[in-house]
Amino acid sequence: MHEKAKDAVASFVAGRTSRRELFGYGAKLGLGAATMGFLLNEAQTTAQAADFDWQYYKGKTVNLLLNKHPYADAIIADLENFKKLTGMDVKYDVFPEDVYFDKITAALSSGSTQYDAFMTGAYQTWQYGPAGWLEDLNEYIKDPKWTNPAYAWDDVLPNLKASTSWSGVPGAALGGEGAKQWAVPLAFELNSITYNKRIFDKAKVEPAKNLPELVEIAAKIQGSGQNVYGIGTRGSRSWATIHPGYLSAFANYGGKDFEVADGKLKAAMNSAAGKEMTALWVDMIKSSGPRNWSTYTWYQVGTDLGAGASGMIYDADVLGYFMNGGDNKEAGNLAFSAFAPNPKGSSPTPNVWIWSLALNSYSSQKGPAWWFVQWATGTEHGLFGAQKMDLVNPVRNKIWQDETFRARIAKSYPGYLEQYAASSPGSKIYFTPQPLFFNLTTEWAASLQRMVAGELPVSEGLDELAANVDNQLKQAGLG
Amino acid sequence: MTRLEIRNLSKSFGSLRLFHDVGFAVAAGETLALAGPSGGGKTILLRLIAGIMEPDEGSILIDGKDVGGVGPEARDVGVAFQNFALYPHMTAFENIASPLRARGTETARVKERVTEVAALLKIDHVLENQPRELSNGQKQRTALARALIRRPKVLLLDDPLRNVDAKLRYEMRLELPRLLAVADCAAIYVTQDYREAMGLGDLVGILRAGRFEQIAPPAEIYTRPRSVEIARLFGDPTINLLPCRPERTAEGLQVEIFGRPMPLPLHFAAAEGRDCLIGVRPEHVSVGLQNGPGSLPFELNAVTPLNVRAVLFLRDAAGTELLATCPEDDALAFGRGHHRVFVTIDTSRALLFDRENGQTLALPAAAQPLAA
Amino acid sequence: MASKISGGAVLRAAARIIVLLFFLFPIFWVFLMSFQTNQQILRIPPSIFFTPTLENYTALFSGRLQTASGSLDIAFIKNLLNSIILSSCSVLIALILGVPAAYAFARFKFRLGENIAFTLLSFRFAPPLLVLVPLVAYFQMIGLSDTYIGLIWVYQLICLPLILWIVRGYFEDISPDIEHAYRVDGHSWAKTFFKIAIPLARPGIAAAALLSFIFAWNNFVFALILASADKQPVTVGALAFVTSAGIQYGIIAAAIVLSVTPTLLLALYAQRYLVEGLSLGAVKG
Amino acid sequence: MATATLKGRPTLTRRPARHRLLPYLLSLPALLVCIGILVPFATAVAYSLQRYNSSLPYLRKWIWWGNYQTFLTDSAFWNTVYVSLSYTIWTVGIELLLGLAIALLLQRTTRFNNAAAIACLLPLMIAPALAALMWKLMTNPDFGILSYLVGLIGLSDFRWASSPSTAMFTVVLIDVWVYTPFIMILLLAGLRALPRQPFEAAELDGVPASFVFFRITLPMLMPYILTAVLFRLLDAIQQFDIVYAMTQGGPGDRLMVFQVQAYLERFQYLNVGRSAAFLMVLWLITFILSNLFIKNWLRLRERARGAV
Repeated sequence: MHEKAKDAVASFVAGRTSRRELFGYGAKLGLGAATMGFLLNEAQTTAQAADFDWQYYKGKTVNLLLNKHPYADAIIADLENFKKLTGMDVKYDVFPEDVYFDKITAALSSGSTQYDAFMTGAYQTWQYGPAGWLEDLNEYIKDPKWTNPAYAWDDVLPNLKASTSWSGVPGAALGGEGAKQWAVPLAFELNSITYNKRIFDKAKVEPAKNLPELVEIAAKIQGSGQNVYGIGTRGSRSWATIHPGYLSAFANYGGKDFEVADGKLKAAMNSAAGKEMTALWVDMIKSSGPRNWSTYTWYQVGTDLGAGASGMIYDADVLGYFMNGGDNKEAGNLAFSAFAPNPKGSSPTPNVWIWSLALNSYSSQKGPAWWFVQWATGTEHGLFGAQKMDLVNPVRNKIWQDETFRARIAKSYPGYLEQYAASSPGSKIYFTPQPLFFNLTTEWAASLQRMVAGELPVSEGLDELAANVDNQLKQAGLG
Repeated sequence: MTRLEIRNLSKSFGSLRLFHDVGFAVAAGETLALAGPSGGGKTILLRLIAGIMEPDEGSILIDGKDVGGVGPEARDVGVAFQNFALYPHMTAFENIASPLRARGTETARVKERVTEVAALLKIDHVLENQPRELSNGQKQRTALARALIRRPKVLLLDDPLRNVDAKLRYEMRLELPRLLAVADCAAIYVTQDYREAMGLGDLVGILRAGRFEQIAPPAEIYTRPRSVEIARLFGDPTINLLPCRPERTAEGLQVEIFGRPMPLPLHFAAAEGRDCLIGVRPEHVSVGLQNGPGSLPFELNAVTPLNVRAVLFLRDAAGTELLATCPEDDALAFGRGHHRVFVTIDTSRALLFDRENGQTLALPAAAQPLAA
Repeated sequence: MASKISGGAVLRAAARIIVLLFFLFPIFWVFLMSFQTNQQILRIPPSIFFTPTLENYTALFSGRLQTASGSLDIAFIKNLLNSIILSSCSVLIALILGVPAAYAFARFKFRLGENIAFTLLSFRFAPPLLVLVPLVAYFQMIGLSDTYIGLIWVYQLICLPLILWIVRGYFEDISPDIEHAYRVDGHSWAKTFFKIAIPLARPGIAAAALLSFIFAWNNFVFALILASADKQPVTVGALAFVTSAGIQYGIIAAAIVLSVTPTLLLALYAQRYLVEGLSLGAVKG
Repeated sequence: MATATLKGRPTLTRRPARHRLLPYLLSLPALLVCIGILVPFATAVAYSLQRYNSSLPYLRKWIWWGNYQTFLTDSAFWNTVYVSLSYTIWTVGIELLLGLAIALLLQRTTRFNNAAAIACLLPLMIAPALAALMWKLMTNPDFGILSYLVGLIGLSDFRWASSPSTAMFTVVLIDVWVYTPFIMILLLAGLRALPRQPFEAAELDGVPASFVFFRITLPMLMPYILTAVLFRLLDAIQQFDIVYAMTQGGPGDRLMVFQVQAYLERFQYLNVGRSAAFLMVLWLITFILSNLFIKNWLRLRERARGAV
């Protein structure tokens, strides 16, 4: 019937608009109070029905913006099921990651209604959320009118749920008081070591137990005459260089990015622990990293590993996972190892990257969009992705316990499950959430590049970085 | 009947005033030769008449109708441009046919006319060529043919012989009057060559410093120039100009040149007591080997034959130079020069100019002013 | 004497070879790469001996690529089509708008004429990002976002000034008397413009069109920000070959080769005008 | 018959309206189509006068010259100015010299030279964004052919764009590879359009070649050189594609040119105000440069064509 009116009614039923607003809106659409009343009754009846009505938005079309990624491939592969389930249609744009976030930024900042829902990382929500571009999904998840009871939000790993929610107050803890759920996790990656067994055997080395050892072993591989370099890590002038291996190790050494006091942030990268760890890291890149490290994104790190150009990587575990299959030269030779860099005997503290789904707050059809997000992050699609596609690592306990999935991983990716079991308890986001994340973290990467290039010593470099960061925080009114 | 009339025409570019308050009229079948130094606005005047430019002030009438604001396409004017302005992407035939095509003349008729005009101009053998395949002479004739083909009311020729070689120029100078006569239009012929102007124009106009200094038939321009400049420009060899001051004496009006008083006719009285230049055409200087009454001794420096006349270069004791002409046969008597001769000057046919502004002060009695 | 001349000639010939090597070797190398598999490309050290494969091209044309992490959809042919649509429409419109304007600037001295000409040229020199960022929002408002029309409009900023500048120069080189003669013959202004001015300026127009086609084709940042996946040209589309299953070097190479082809064909077609047409009105012809 | 002057009342003729309007009718459509761009331009100016970070909406306010004032003491800003200018000077300088040299080499109209000119044009037909990808492949330290080749001559550890000391060299090299053909083709067109007489005269007089080049060729070629340099200069100072694709401004801040900096500020840091201020400074530089060049160009052209 009147689709817009239906939307508006549903929104009222969900308690998100007042009755006056609803009827005002109906009048705008040219509907009398009687018609609106009828629609309202119909909607409430539907919502109160015991079973969740997947067909509620039948005939609608949801527009998605997706990153070119195996996770997106999994969604696309399973879309027919969603369409059948809901009677809705889905349209999507896929962009390569190099420009993906810039596309989102461009779309959201112009108030575009082009995309209803999109893939995002958790860090990005620290910008998009406070900017008012995202819906707080708590309002949907926690309301049975909007969310299927079978959705089982509690089944999602708690660290991930926390890592995707934030109050928007700079420096306030993730998932803390007043936190809004800016996005729901789709799948995630944590950072550990993936190594090439063939190369390791030839060089007669074992996976490292800590960072100083890692530096040594990387150098040994480099010098083993196999025409490979020791260890792959990202190095491009981007925030993405900091968040995988580097920050995992940094956190493991007890380093912190910021100190928070009285709602003000203060740079803390230049702590003694931070300097110690960074010095080792810089040495490692210098002696046994890729030669053009400063242009390396995860694509190069992965490609080198798969092509047998590097001995190992300290990066996302799923990157090793992706490289262990297909027609990659080293497929089948890769092995996985959890990693706790601090020799003083702590357990792993991998920083995580969470691909999530979020709702555009400018969207004119949030209902249908939420229907989609709910489905895509639900158990059913998760299982499909984990068993048949590469929706790894899954975000739900139930899927990790799924035998089919476990058997598949154990068979094709030896050591992966063990690595995961050791890594996951300590895995979460170790950054302090604040809206200048990308700005300041990119600066961190640039600073690291200069240290690796030998343009300035590590200690001085971190001090300079901290001063610079403090200055920017002050300018923005956060420091 | 007056075909083209220009009234009070003015045109300037920024602060540069090209001409001011210019007017003249040309009848059908008549040719006005426009001469004058380059940059004098001759080409601009043609453009104004053709409608390519619009004047600042004044009007242009063709057959009595003011064509101000009428586009060039509707003025019925033919133009032959100095640089030919042929259409490089069309054959000579199409170039010539263009004015007819514009009027929707039927194809058969176009062919007939083009062939006719091309034959007249002796370019019928190159009609299928593109302009770049034509010689300069052929280009020039093609441009002329294009201007003539429609038998326009007014024909404007912008120095059409400037870019062609000497031989062709000579030929065309003989041919053009015939062509213009056939065309039966009011023609304006712009040239920098004064002999060309004298030879081709029924009227010659001299445009200098934004004004017509004189518009008159060639003979009048020669015998009654409006200024010393015109006198100097028209005449080959150049007129002799000598500073003098006419005085009234007991013997009548006299002027002292070459240290000797010479009589002047009374109609020169207006110049009495003024600083003048006396202009004596070389043909009014007679040279002989014998001393006679009133003759002056001169050194004959050189004798140069010029067509059927010879030019004699003379110098007096003070070193003042004088040119004279005589029939070439007579000149044989003088050998190669460098000897003494005796000269008589016919001051009765001399011209007197104001030494300050070059205006003609008095004209020879023999030539009566022509009726306006 | 003779040996001295031939010495210079040898030197010049050598210089020509070096120049060609510098400009063509990278293209030659990429051309070779486009016939290699990723494994062959990643060999160390690189080698020019390999068994050629067409799989990169097959993947681009069929739109599917088998990778480590399953098959990958490739919209490259669609991107190529988008590039062709965007570039040729932009150049066409820029010609329709620009040639008359160039003619006006070349032939008439009119009030504000030079100002208008400079303003138009200055659009070419504004930093694209400066206007692009707010433009996204305005496009959103007026419904031009993610439309070919919107993109083609923005592409005018690349094409139009270039066409204006080059074609104007060319018009200035043509004697206006040729047009005057045609007018005097009795033809209307419009007929003169189409039958004389435009045909005579053809080399200039062709050269300007080719250059602006190249610049439109090569544009990256406009399309990056304004185009959805549906409308994006090859420059942005080629980024898609950097995938989670590794960087598809062979496909990238093949994509580069394919993306150059249309422009190259156009350039070969227009080559006789190219040099002749860029005379810029600088020297009296 | 005819008189010198016919006195009559002076009449004032005016160009009819359609004549006076014609140039406007011809040029205004182009202007109208483009003029719309001033709206986003004005918006960008307004942004540059605000403290405006999308992720800190509650801190947004007018600070007028604030963004510009911080530039004065901001080492990142001055680094950007320095990097942009040196990039511009290096690329345009080398491209001009090289383009001129090649144009001179190919000046004579022969079959080989014409084919070579088209062949040299090929790099221009590869989008800079793709060209950067290509060079990235070729300069890969492991399997890149160029790394291999420089390895053969003893530079086994040459790191191209990834080392601060050679990053500028690498992007300049790519820019030179892509854009020298543009300058070359313009100058070639210029050389071939030069009138013959002065050169023939000089040859007859036995004037030395260097004198001919510096006193005849170069001055006559000046309008072409200026056009080529103008277009290149303004494109080079606005460089984005190559640098962004190669290093995103790194290593460190070694290649942080204006548009890359502004792009990052806008699309990754959401710092709309600062990004706009960066671009406004860039715009000002290009505006002054283009004004300077066009004035000179017009003057030179007038001179080359002679008076009026």
